[in-house]
Amino acid sequence: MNAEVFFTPDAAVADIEDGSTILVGGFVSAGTPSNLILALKRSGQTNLTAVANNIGLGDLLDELCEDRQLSKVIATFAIRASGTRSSRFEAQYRAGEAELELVPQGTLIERLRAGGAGLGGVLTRTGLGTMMAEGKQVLELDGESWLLERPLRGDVALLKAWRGDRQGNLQYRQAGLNFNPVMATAADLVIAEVEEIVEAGEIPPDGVGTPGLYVDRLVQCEPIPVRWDG
Amino acid sequence: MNAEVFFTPDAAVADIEDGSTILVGGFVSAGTPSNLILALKRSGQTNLTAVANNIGLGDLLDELCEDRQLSKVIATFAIRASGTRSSRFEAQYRAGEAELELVPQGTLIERLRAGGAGLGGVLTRTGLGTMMAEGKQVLELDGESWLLERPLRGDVALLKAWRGDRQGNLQYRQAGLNFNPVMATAADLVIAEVEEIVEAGEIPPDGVGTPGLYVDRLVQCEPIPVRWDG
Amino acid sequence: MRADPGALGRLIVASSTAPVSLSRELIALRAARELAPGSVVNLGIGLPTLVAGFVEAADGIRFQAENGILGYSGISDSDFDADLINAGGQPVDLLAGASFFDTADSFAMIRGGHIDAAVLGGLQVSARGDLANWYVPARGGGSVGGAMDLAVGARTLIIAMAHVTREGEPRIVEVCDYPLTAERCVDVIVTDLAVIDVTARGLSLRETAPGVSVEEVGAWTGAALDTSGPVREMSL
Amino acid sequence: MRADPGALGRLIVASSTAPVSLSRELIALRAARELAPGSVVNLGIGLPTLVAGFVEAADGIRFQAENGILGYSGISDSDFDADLINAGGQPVDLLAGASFFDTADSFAMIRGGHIDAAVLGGLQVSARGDLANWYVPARGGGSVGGAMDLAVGARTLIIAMAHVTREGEPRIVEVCDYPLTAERCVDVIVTDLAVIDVTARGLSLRETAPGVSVEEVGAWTGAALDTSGPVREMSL
Repeated sequence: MNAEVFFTPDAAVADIEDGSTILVGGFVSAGTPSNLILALKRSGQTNLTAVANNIGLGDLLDELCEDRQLSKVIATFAIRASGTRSSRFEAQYRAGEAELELVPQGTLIERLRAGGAGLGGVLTRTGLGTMMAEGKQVLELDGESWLLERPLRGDVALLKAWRGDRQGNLQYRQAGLNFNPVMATAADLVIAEVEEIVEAGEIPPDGVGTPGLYVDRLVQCEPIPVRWDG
Repeated sequence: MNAEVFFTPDAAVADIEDGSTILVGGFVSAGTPSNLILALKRSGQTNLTAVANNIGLGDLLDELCEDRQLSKVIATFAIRASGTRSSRFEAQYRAGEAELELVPQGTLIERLRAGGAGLGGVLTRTGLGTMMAEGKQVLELDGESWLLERPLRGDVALLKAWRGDRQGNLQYRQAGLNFNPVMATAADLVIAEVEEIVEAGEIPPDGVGTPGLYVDRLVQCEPIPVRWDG
Repeated sequence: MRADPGALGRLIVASSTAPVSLSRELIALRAARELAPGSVVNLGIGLPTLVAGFVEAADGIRFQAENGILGYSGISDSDFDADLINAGGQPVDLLAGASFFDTADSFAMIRGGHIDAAVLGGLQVSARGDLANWYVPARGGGSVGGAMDLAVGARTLIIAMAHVTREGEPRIVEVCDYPLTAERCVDVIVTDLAVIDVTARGLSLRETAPGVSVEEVGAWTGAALDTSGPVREMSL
Repeated sequence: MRADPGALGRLIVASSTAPVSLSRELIALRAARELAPGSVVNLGIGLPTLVAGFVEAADGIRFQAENGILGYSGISDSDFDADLINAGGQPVDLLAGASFFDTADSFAMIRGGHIDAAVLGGLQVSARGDLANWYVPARGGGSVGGAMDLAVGARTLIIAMAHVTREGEPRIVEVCDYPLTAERCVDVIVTDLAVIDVTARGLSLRETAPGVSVEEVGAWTGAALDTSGPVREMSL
């Protein structure tokens, strides 16, 4: 069950297929797999669906729009309420060239968790009485209304962690956790970029944020700094 | 938001009311709040419902049956399939004096998690086509059947951690995590016994297993060793 | 990052179409005063972020960020660390006793009712406390982030916003015509003109901004407003 | 804790009502041979626990315990640590690269299909692979632990059990009359008499225990058994 170590992010993503659904970890600048995203850009795969917290907030996910690689984005933050700068994705969305499914953050993470944990869905109040409830089943239970949210999975997950060991165990830094540990459970192929690859045992058992069995591929990369300035 | 520090487990549980539902952390010997359980025994409160992974596996929860304090147990492991020794709970259950709700482990933890996370329930395959599905709603979604499991909460949670700080942050040792972190989220009053109370900041931010906002009361106790020998 | 309340008088601003009003900083200052000592608070992106600059360290208020932090004190002045940001992407400073967790645990905390208060921005609030703050129909698409979960889960929801739009249209209305974030979720509205409580019987005026009359607040409010209670002037 | 396969011959046992059969240790040894190198395996309480003693370190098999451990190698001979146990309460030794997590994450792993194989005990297995292993009607109450989640979630489910009850009644039956753990979940049955695959067309005999004939296995089996495939003798 060792993870396969790749020497370049390009090699690690080379066999992702056109039309794949890609889970992309990270939250703005924290825990964001920028090296893998840029490798995916260079790979040229198209018709991709990206599932991510955000696109166009200083992240490099928006780079995939330069060559129109994204046909759909499932995210919590994609179109700015104000501001002069517009992301490439926003322009393509407005032109009807790319699809957007906006999901509340707490619902997005629960849908991914359900996808990874073998659950058929969860009931939440979030979104009740809003546009988010359109077309979804509402259950009345003991006098309360609940919105049924269904699982979400990816063909591939692209993650960023601080360190990874050869068994695939991942250790995160600070708020670099965010969507990464859950996305690790919810894709058929899990690829992680890490700042350092270490031997098994160097990450203490209580410091493992993602157990190794979830991780298929590791690549050591110098992190690419990104920042959102609003 | 500091946790209140008590000097004895007896003082920490003194105001638990008759008829309360008590979540009890731990898994056989690991992370089991034996000091708090024995304090609850000495307190004499009755008509309690205990929610725990196990009763009668070397744990001290069974001690609460000596004075018939438990009217109901919700657990995954309560009646042994074989073996000569019988727990007090088992005897009371067989005599019709105490009620048992048996729940699969993965369903018990998800019901507790839903109770703590503001979810109205989860859909699982676990228990479909078995006695566990009796009286429960089955949803057919996209040609698959799912069992609807509803949230579970307690009035009180009794937890065991390794260290706690004055803000209520808890750090667990090894497999001492088990049910404790989720139970911390799912009760109105959360009481934790710890081996050591430390100052805020001594538990590193990435070593916190239960964030302090969940914990109301802390008591430092020498752990009571328990063991199941089958 | 701590503002000087003594210098805030000059921050009262005027525009041609809207009333003379408090600045964004003063709205944030007044919203900060709503927070109970020792409470756990989540701050939305934009104006609410400024609230962190107006809480006293002695009050022991701890901020929670959706991305997985409990216990940051405010926006950091030190070097940017990409992995140590709040949900708005801003660098933050940690208090002793802070903790990190993943997004699933973060929203269990939010949705599960464990956050004492959230301060969010608003586009519209209705007479019964419905909130609209994520979708501008003219722009489309929207960005919801954690707003819907916070609106449903925070024990107290404080909306900090301008009382009217730039065009002078009331944001406090009988019924929202912007798409909702959540129904019946708002507890308190803090604006540049007033502090208004949302009660079971509707909107109740609690405070007016310095130099703003009860009548003026009423005129700029698009919903029935109970002004019969004791109405004080905001102390800033 | 590693048994010596060379000394296992004496472990073949006999009883008055049941056939001459392999011991529990030999069933565990044979079940261990079903595990692929490098796989992640969960072992049920009782007989399956013995499987840990029969895997080779070189195979890199890692055991997962429901209570929140990935990467224990087997039962520990060292001092008892109350916080370092498997789901059966037994002390365990950790491999390099082990990890701890809470019960929610543990069952996300189990239910989500991330465990390569589980070895569980059985009371009955039906012709279509239904499993009954948690409730003895005569005793009542039951103890389910993680069995239902493992039966649903493990990619491969191996049942290790005695072929017949102490009274000589078949445990492999057309339809279970004990309450089910899960429907259509069993892939392989390893008993003291045979190795049987559960296929889409029913039960298929793969191996017989040393000295046990195909006919004897059929006689002690309470369901239709396809014996037409290549049937070998177990190598132990």
